[in-house]
Amino acid sequence: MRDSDFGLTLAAGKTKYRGKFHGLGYLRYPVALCIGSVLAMILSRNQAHNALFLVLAFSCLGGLFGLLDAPFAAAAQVLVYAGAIMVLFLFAIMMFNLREPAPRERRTLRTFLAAILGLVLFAELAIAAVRAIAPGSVSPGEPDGLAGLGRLLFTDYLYAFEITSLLILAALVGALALAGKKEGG
Amino acid sequence: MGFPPPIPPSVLALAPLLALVAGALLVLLLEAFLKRKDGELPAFVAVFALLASAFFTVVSWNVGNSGVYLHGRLLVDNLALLVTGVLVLAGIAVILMSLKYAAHQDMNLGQLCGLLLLAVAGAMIMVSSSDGLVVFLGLEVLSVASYAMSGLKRQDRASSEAAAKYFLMGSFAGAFFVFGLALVFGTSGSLDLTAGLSAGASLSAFPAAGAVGLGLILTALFFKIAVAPFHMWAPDVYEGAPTPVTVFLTIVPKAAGLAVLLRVLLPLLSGETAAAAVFTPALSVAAVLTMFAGNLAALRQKSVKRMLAYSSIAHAGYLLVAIVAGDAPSLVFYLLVYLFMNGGAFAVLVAMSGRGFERASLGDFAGLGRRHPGLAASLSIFLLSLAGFPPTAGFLAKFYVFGAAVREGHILLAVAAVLASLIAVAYYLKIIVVMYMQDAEAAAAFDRDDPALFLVIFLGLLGVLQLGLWPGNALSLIRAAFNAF
Amino acid sequence: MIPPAAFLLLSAVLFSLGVLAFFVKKDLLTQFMAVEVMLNASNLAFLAMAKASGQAAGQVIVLFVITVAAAEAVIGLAIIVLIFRQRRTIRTDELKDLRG
Amino acid sequence: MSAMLSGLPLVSIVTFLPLAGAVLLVFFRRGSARAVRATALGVSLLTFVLSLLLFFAYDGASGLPELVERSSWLRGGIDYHVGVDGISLFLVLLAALMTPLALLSSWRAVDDRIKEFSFFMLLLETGMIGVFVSLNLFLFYVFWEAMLIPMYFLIGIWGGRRRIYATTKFVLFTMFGSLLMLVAIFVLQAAYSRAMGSPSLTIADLAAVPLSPALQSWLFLAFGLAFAIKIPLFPLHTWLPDAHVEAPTAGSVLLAAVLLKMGAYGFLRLGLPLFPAAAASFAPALSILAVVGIIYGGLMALVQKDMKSLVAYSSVSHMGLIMLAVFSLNFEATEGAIYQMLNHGLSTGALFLCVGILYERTHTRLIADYGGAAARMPVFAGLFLVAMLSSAGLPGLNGFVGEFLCFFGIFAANKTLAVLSVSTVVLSAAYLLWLYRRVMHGPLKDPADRRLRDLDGRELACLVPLVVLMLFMGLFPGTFLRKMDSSVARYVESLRSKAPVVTALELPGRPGAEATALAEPER
Amino acid sequence: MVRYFWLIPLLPGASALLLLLLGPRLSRRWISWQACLTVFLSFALSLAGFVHLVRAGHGSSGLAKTLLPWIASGSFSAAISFAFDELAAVMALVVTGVGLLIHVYSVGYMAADRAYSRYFAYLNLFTFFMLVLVLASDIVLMFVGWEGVGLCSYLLIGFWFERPAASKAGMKAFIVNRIGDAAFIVGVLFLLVNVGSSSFAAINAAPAAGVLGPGLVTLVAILLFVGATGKSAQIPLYVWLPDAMEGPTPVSALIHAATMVTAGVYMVCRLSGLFAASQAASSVVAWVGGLTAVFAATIALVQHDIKRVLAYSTISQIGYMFLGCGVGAYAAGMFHLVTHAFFKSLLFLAAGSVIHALGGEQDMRRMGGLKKALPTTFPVFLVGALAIAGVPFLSGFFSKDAILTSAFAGGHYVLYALGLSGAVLTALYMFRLIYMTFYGQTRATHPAGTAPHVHESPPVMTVPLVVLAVFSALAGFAGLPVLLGEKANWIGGFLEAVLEPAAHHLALSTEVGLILAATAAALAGIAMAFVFYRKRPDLPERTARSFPGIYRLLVGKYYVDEAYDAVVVRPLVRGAETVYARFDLGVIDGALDGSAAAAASAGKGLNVLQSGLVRDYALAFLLGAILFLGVLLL
Repeated sequence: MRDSDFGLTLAAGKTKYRGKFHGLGYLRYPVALCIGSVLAMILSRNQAHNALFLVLAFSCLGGLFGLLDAPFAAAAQVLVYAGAIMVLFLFAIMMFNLREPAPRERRTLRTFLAAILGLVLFAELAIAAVRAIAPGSVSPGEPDGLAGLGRLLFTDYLYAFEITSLLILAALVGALALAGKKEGG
Repeated sequence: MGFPPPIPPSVLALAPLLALVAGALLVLLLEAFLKRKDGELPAFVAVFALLASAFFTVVSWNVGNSGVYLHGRLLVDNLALLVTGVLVLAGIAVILMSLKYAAHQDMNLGQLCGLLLLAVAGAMIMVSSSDGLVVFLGLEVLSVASYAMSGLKRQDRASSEAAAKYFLMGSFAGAFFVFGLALVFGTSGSLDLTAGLSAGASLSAFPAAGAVGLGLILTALFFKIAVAPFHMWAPDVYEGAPTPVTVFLTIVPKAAGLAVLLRVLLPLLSGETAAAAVFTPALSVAAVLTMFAGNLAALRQKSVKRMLAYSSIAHAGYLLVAIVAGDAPSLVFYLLVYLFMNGGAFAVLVAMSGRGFERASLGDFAGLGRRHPGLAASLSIFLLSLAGFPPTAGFLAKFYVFGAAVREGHILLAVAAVLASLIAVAYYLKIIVVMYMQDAEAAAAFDRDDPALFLVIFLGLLGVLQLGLWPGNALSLIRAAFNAF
Repeated sequence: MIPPAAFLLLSAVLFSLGVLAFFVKKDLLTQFMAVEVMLNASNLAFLAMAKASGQAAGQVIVLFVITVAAAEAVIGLAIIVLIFRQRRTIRTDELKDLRG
Repeated sequence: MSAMLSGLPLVSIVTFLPLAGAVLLVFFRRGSARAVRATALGVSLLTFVLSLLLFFAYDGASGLPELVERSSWLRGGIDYHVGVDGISLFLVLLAALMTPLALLSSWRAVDDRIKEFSFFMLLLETGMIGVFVSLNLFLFYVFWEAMLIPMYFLIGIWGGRRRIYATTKFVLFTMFGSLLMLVAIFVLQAAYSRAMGSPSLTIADLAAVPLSPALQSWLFLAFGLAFAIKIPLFPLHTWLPDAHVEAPTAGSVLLAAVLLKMGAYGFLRLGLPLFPAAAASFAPALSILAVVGIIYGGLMALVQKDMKSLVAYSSVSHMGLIMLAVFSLNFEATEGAIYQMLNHGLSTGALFLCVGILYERTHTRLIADYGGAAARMPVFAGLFLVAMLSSAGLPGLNGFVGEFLCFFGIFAANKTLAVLSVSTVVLSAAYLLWLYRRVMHGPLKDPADRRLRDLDGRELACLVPLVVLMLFMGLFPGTFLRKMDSSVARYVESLRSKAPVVTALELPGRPGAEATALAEPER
Repeated sequence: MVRYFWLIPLLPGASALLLLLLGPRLSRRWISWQACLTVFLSFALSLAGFVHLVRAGHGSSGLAKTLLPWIASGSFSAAISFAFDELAAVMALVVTGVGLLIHVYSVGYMAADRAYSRYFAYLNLFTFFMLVLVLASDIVLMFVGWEGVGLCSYLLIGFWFERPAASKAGMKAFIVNRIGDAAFIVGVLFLLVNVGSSSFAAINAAPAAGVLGPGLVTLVAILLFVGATGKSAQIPLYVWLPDAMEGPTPVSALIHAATMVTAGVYMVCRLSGLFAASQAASSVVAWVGGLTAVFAATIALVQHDIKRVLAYSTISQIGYMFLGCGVGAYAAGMFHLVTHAFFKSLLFLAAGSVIHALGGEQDMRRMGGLKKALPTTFPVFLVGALAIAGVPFLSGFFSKDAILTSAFAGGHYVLYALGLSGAVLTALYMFRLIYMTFYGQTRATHPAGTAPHVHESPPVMTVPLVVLAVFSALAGFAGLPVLLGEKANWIGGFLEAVLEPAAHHLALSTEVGLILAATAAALAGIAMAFVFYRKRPDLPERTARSFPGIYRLLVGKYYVDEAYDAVVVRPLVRGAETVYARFDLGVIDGALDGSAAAAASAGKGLNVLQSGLVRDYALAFLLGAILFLGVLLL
């Protein structure tokens, strides 16, 4: 199957090219799950459920990362994202005690517009995505492995790595400044 | 350059940043361990760090230190150094403005200084790299620190609302950047924002994915610079943030964003490339939209602070004109001038505030010309400069930017720009009208014992007049940096 | 062999869904979660690209992005806490003191 | 004389002395009103005396700018480049003369924030003189725009009831034009450096840039709009009555006497020399507007209820004539236009002073509130009358010389327009005399009104110099015209050489016209 | 002494300046002496110059002096230069001579006025400008005098400016004159541009030299003549003169009778070379003059104000002068100008004496029976009346006859008839005036009900009257009819050096016939007046009742003022008011304020969009991003 057809296939929906979707093979389950849980998150009005759906989605993504020969990223994804960040969120939700679901959404003009614009954005991104990798340019390189990754991180990306420390420092100081206990009252 | 540099170039290249980071850490430590929380020591340390950073920047400049370090992640060139200079100056101004303000508004000066240093460091990282990832990280450092700074008036609903809005919109925009970066990475196989794409741009057809990727990145930068229609967060945030932080927000992220924009777009826009044919009209429209959105919305504002917020949006539009014209010297000069006039104007606003209150509505300025002639005259000069009246620096800055646009053939853009600045004149003058031509209902006394703030105002005046009348040194410095004209 | 373009397309879908979620959701926290979806979509794109071009760098970038997301989450939650303390709500639409 | 002065940067001194004075004023204490007034007046008088030196030092044989000072300022062709020639010399003198008079006139009228007032007046003077002496386009524009600021404050702070509306309108309207001019300056600058390889904004250089006809037209329109608003040309004139009515006397005086001249000066210095072909092709249209302005302004003046707006509309009418003369593109009309600019400066300045003097006494400017003032103020009545007659162009006074030269030149260029423009002779007499009759004549409105005392020494010192000058300029125009001749000749010559469209004034050959006219006996 | 002829205008000018500057501080005595003496010196100089010219005889080149190279710009130049030739000499003598007498008279007449110095300053100033006009050797300088006398006329008519009528009349005079002057300026421009010189010599020579085409000559001449109709109060611009009687009576005598109003005639004579070159223009001049002569005379018939009668009479008489010029008899026109100056100023001054005697009363219906009370005034008034009526051997007889004869000789029979009927009317209204004023019972009333104390004027007033009476009687002998010999018309011969000569000659018998006809006309007029106003005082009223329409028309002065007001003034002012409100304030300012409001409402719209909701901001962001990406993808 030519890559360019793929976009069309997906865009046109399953009705006509139902068979081709099966071309994804075993991949269709995590993909469907991922998309599905994001959709569920969009539709659900309970914050806690939202967070849990996202955990699911991110976990699926972790799986996909693994399929893309990025095991370390996959691990980080599951550990940091699904594990840490989302838990933090859940914790926050608990803390705010936001148990009652958000009031039912009225279908406003804004939501409608957002949906339309989102669709257009998707179209644009899809076009870009489809054209991003010219057919035949796929040249699977040798996966570097974890060691290679580490080397890369501390040579080539050392500067960026150090900057992340700044970033985290900023985030911590910021969080402390904003939400920390106030001295003297 | 007669002496061999005592520091290796790569260290020197990092030195301005390191100075800031060291300063930030020191400030934070002091803040954490010092008993007296209302002391001004952190501020002095921060200023010192900024001065050190400036010193290293100057040294870097003097030794002609330019090049690529750290595996191409750190790029030191004249643009980086010049903009770094602007950033550092802005940082110093903000700190000096905050000394009394922080105490009056119940803000933690130490945290502010620490965050400010980190933010400046982030901006510095942004401007001294052409690597997409580093730029993104710098942007995030800047952003995260900025979010926090916006909310530093913790008791103030407006301040935290500003922080929340800024954060939400900022992270939204940040995601665009990352996705764009992914596309660029995919198309060019490199994270470098300039090299890969300019190679692609030289092809007859501009690669669509690369274009979209770049477009997404630019979108995020536009957001940071507050280009219409990505600007809508800006008035609210500028208004809600503590005034010195507003000064910071109107100058530093803009300067950093524009520098990156310039770095990315300059290779694309020069010449008759396909990219130029796409980007030039798009950017022109964005510039026009920004100028008019900012200026028109400012017309009806009742709060001077918000008016100046809109004005800073409009100025982003003028700055974008310099980008469209592809004229780096005029952009940098404008940034420098903008630092002085905008900083000065907000500094006067800071001077109007007192313990636990701020006076920012137009009515508060009534009769200021009589009560505080010096303050009113200073604000007038800043406003006239913002409006672009000669012989202030604001005029010269516009002169160079619009002139560059015309030189590059964007006459209609220049016409739109001058018409927009005509609208701007209307509201700048409105403030002057209130100060000089209306009488005050109630003359409220306020604290005039803030030497640091008045130093800032004085330096602002000096800059606005000096750069308006004898900008020779600054201009030739900038021009030499870009080998233009 | 699944073509990387497919993953890329998926990332586009996820990104768009994230955008949509950002609009549909009404509170600061969930809206920020939507942003996380968008960031994750980007990560997927990075990896797909890396796979396509055979560069390991993609993975490294993903790590950075995750870090950024974490940092943002920290500051974001701090802000949300601040807002919640002041207003006892984190509904985004309540944030309209500043307008006009 | 000029030998004695050589080496002194006289032009710069004249230009910036008021600025120095203004800066000096900043250091005065708040309460020291007398000292502030005296200093400001002293500085402006000194400026005037020095500007007289300019007059004597200017030789005028070559027609080129003299007393030129030039030093590089910024790159990109921006020099500090000043000097005077026959076209600008007298406008500098006019500005230098009117400022002390305006200051003197507000001695009592302005008693609030005197320091600021004097400061802005002196600032304005520097701006005005600067516009006239600039030989670099950038410098010209800087002064052109900078001058708006003091005027803005003068009207806005010390003006009348609707001062804020008026001053905002004034600034925005004038800026609208000048900002477009700014864009045109950019285009010109770019065109020059493209054509010549190196940038220059020297006005004389820019005239040499080859421009396509279309571009030239656009640029001319952009420059022309700025100047036309300033003049103001019909239908761009409505800011003027508002500004005049609301401005304090001193502001009105300078606005009318000097600021309006800048528009016409702009055409002479920039609009026409830089874009001769475009100017020639737009001349008919602009001439028609000018004629409409002459008649329209006159008719509007006829029906004004406020003295100041009456004089303002009279300015519209008079400046229309000047514009028409400028666009007649010949020597006599040009010289007449310049002379008429000076005349208008004196006469309208004097008229505003007169209105100010009345206003100071009664605090009303409505014509209907007056009547019979001449009985109580005979000296004032006389001086007012002379000013009025000068404005109406009575022979023997300055107005006639300029007006007649204008008519002559216009007539040579276009008879129809000349005939229409002559209507100003009737209209100006009508509105001015009617004004005079309603204000000065008739029975005293309120016989018990003791406020109408006659002029005191200070007011005499304001008006008498102007009246004396009106007589002098009416009788000895040669003193002035001689110094203009070569510059105007050079100007007209350059226009003709570049734009063949310009119709030359063909007269039956009378070589050495002056000589024969003088020698010719009656029979 | 004649070398200093250029002092003729300057002396009164200097005096005027002095009086204007120092006037209030000088004593009345000093003022009187200074004012009169300077005019006297001018008169003496004029006389000397005149004698010089007479002695030099034909072919003398006159006197010329350039004082200043006045305006010189490119091809335009005008100098302040004076010339003293025959024409100027005659006019200067009239101006200074009559002027001197009126100055002297004024000393008495204005003795009680508060603004004594101002009066004499203006009077001197007038003399100065009039002499500049007369002596100017180029047309631009003449225009200086031309406008200058207009100014003085304005100042003097409005001398008593507290009186609204006076002030209004002064303004009207100036503005109406300016209308004429506008045409005059255009004419001058044509001359300057086409002839290339402003000197009279060049202009007069231009038609013959072919510099001016025939069409242009006519156009220019008519334009200049329009100027003259303003200054000299001819149809259609005469309307200011009757109102000008609001000024002091000596002013009316000097300016609005003897000198200024005749400037138009002088100008036409000055440019006789130009006017003579155009038959059409000359016809216009003649017809306007002829029609004005009759037209004004008919109005004079029914006026009650003594000065107004004289004013309309002046208009009428100047009409005669133009009639003369128009038919080519420039010398006759000038001659009539001179004689008219004498008798009309005499009449005015005498009328002034009457008014003075009656304490300011001007209405003839409240006069009567003053013959006895004013023993000096009455006879001189009678002399003046007889002279203007054209009773033989008085000055008016000869000068009017010269004009009528020329008209007849030129074949302008209709014009001649007009002139003759005008003569009848002249005699009629003059003697109506005489009878109403001096004969019959006194109708004077006094506020207190008693008869006012009527007294003769002091000698300082009566002496000038007598002098003028003598001249009015005898001046005619300067220009006797040609039938008495070639040299009889001395003034004609004298002026021939400057003016275009009258072309036609008549047979002796015809000329005698014309003289008889003129005499008959004068006598007929007097007789009619006698019948109507002396014999049958009820007759005028009955006549008026039988022709009510015509009477109303005459009393209403043909409603010309009203027509001008309705057709020109009112629409202009109303229109301007409307345009000001609708266009200036409405359209232009409306557009400006409208664009400001548009900007403001755009701002308001943007402020509405700035809703404060993050969702909206993100929406805008998204929209922007989509558009931007879309552009990049296209």
